[in-house]
Amino acid sequence: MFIDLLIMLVMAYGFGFLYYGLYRNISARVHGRFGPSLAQSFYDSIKLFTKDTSTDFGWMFFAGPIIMASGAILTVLFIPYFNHGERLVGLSPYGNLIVVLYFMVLGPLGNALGVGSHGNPFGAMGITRGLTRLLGLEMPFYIAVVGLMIANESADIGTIMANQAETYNIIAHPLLFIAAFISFLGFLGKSPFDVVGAPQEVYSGPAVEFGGKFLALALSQSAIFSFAKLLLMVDLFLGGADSLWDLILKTFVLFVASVFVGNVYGRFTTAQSVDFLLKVPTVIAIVGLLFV
Amino acid sequence: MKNLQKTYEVTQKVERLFEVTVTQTDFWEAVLYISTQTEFNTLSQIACADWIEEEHFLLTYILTTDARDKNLMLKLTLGREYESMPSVMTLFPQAEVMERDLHEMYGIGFEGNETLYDFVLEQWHDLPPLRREFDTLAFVHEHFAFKGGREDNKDVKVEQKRRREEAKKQKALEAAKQEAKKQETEKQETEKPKEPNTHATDAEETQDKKPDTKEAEDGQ
Amino acid sequence: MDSKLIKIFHGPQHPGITGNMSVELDLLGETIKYARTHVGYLHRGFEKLVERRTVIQAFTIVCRICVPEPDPNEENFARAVEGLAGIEISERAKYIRVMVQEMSRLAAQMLWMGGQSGSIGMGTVGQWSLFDRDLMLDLFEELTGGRVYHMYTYPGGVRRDLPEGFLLRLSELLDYLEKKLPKYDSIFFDNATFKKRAIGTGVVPKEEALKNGYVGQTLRGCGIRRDLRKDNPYLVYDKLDFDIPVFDGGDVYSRALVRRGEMRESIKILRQVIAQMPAEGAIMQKLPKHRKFTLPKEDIYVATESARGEFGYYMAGDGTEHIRRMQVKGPSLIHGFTLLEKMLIDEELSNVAMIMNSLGICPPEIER
Amino acid sequence: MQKGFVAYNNEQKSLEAETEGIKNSQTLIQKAMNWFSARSMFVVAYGTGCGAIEMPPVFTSRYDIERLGVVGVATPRQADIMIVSGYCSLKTLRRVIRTYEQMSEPKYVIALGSCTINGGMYWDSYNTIKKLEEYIGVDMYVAGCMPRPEALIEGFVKLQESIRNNTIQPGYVKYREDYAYYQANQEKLLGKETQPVYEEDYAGMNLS
Repeated sequence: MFIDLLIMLVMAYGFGFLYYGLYRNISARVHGRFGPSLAQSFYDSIKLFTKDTSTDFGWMFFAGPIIMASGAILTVLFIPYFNHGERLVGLSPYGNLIVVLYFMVLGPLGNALGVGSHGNPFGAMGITRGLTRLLGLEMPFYIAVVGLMIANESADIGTIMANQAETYNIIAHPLLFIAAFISFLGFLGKSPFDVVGAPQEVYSGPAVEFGGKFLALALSQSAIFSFAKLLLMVDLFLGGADSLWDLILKTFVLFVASVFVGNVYGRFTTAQSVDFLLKVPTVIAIVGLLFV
Repeated sequence: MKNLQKTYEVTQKVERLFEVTVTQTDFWEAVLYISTQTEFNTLSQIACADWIEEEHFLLTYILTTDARDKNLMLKLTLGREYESMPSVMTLFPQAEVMERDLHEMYGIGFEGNETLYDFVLEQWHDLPPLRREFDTLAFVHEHFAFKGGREDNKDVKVEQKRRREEAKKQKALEAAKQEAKKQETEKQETEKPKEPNTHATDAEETQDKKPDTKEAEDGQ
Repeated sequence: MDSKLIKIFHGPQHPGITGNMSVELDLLGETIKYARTHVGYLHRGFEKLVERRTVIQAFTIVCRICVPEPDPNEENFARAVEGLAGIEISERAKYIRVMVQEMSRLAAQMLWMGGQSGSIGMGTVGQWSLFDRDLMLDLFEELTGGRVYHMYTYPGGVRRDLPEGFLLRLSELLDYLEKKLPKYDSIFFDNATFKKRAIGTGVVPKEEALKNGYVGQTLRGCGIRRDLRKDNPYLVYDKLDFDIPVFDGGDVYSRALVRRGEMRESIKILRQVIAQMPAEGAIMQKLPKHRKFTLPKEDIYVATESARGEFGYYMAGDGTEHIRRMQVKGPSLIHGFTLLEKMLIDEELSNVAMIMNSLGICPPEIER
Repeated sequence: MQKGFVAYNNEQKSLEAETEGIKNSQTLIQKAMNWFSARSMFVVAYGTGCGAIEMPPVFTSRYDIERLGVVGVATPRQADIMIVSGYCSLKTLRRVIRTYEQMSEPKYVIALGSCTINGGMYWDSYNTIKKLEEYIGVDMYVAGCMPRPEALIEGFVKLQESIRNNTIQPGYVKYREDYAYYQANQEKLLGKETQPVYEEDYAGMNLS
């Protein structure tokens, strides 16, 4: 059991950073350049762990990244990796989709606590933007998830996965998938919803005072968290994975789709993105809900 | 244009560039008249030149038309002793920043402009830097250190003069030396045959001199 | 003063600012209630340095006044000195100068496109356009020896003749750019997110535009057809056939469309220059030796249409080999203060970078 | 031989002698740390001068410095390297010092352009500093006006090599150990307030 959890975490960490490296490489090719090596993100995170920290804003500031990281870790532990498998199911038998959704919000809240204590206006602004955006993201995503719960008459991720043995939910409930995918883009923090850390506007937002080890922790948690979100999407809409290769393939396809969208579109303002999220995907999700 | 020629004496400088000169007391009247009654109704620059020999600033208001096809230079002279002008902000809002610039660079006051605080300089306690009496080279040598290898960092003209004089002196000295040597060798020749050592020292001396003259050329 | 306001300094070390300057903002939430521009981070005292140097020595430093497009500065300087010293330049030199101006305009617009798209988080456009700008810089390097600073437009003509086959390579690059520009349209100018953000943002009121002395795209973006190349033609612009693109929205999007049109017009002008340029002729007039190159005690004002608007030089000689006074007025001087401080009020913080980019504010020419 | 060049050569020799001693005294962990900090560099590109115009080409598709693990970040807190791109005016120097002190160690400085070395073209200007290493620790100079993008990349490669092999005494160590010297220089030029004062209130408004 414990070893299982450890493997899950290490896999999430590794795949998260690998995908981040891939993201940088694919964008580089879109830009017409060579791009960094695949392992560059690992180097970055290891280097950041060896750096000194020059800031001291009280213990609350230190607690922020830790709460963030624990939110991400708990999320990933409650999502099963494989379809009806014995191994790598983590804590998912003890929890369900609702618990996962709860833990997904924990990260940003922890971030808010930490960032609030350093008093940099850009950080506060970034957090405000993040929470505002979360409002827009959650609505369509929750409606889509509730739709799935109603369709499967269960809130257990394992059951939802098992029920997709014949047709994937992406085919059975395409509208729900579209709504969930749009808000998934936002959850990943890609364009056009990357308002939180926009360097041209709020100076990298919540991370403005994070340097060295805190930034490393923040990067690691974001890598783990991104992989957790990918997993959740795969579990809910693509029928989960039968084998490791299946897992890699499905998460990769989903990931590449999000990368291309992010590379082509610019950034909305906060108001525009919330407006968009509350209008387009929410309406799609509600229409999808009617078909369930 | 006709309106302008009726009231003021207009000279054409080059194609599409005209000039009107007024006195300091007439300035406000003139600028008011020109901006409202003639086609030159927009300000595009306030230029200022420091004529320290004649003890005045030459202020030039460059006005342009709506069609942007002609320019008018409205000139006036102003004393150098921190005098002030009426601000033209009420006529042209863009004058605010130009006047702020001139105030900082020359110390000219503009009555009616309330934004005459620091513009590009921060905590500046010296003379306004664009006045002719402000010596930037002296300021630089007082405040900054140069990296090694730039000891030749001096005013080019003074340095050239100094080097020329030095070279002249050197030449005279050498000529005197050679004269003395000649006399000596002449004396010695009468006694002994020539020594090779004297040639070697001569060659060294000329080599030593070379970089100096070359550097003076570089300094230009 | 309302104590709910947050004061932030947008810049000078900030990725969303066009160069080394800062805007002091008072925010209510993310809405700007008060804005003030601070400059001076780039002040080198050019006008003082010019006074200490001879005319020809000063020629090498004027191009440093505006980094993204140095050529309008050189052109202005050369034309002012020619005007004061009474030098007429040859037809061929005029054509070469027009060519340099338009090449520099194209390169500057490419750089602008990178900045504008970067300000709303579209990295891809910037990567492409900076690559294309670099191709132009390669041609500049071949022509003048310098990538960024050219020191080419010399009083009395131009410094060197064209290298062999240069016009051919230029027209090949123009072919390439003509093929590339529609791609920029589809990824940038017609992009849904850019339209959504840019339309209706940063509006310049048409009635105050002329009176307040705004220039360049700011004027043309609110429907006023003003361009020094047509209104007060210099060099051989009156012999060339080109249009001035005008859009009347007055917002960021209109200004972007104006620039988009100008890129095509620049290509058109360059094609005409290649076709019409006289093959023979002196590129340089005979000048007095540079220690004896004196200017009379006169003054003059010249102006050039740069990629962002009118660039004006006031120059006064004093009968010696030194220039008594050279005063520079770039387009950013008015745009960065009078216009920006007024325009940012009640805008969102997210739009600051976009508005500054669309006005083309370039701090080094404000403070010289 | 001229006086200045002799002094300069001596300075160079003393620098080289100093670094040879450090070279062999690093443990395996230090070696690994050095390797990683050479392989991954976060840059805060403070466009202090003209050099800022050659940074976009370096970071974009023509020269693509991301190949070497060099990435731009927005805030100095996250950065390892500061590029001082060109001359610093006095007003900028205050901000540069503040930015430099906000970075967490190990941190390095690349000074771009001749004007950071000895004033370059602006050697007689009253408002630009002539020698950056008097005020902050500098690790690598890239000469030229403007330096080509290739020169900047070469500077990065050289800096990475020297970090990996530990052949230089980093500027931040000098800055920490000789802080009194640097501070005296800063105060001589800038007065007591060597960092920007933001309480100054122009339009009569309070920050609170």
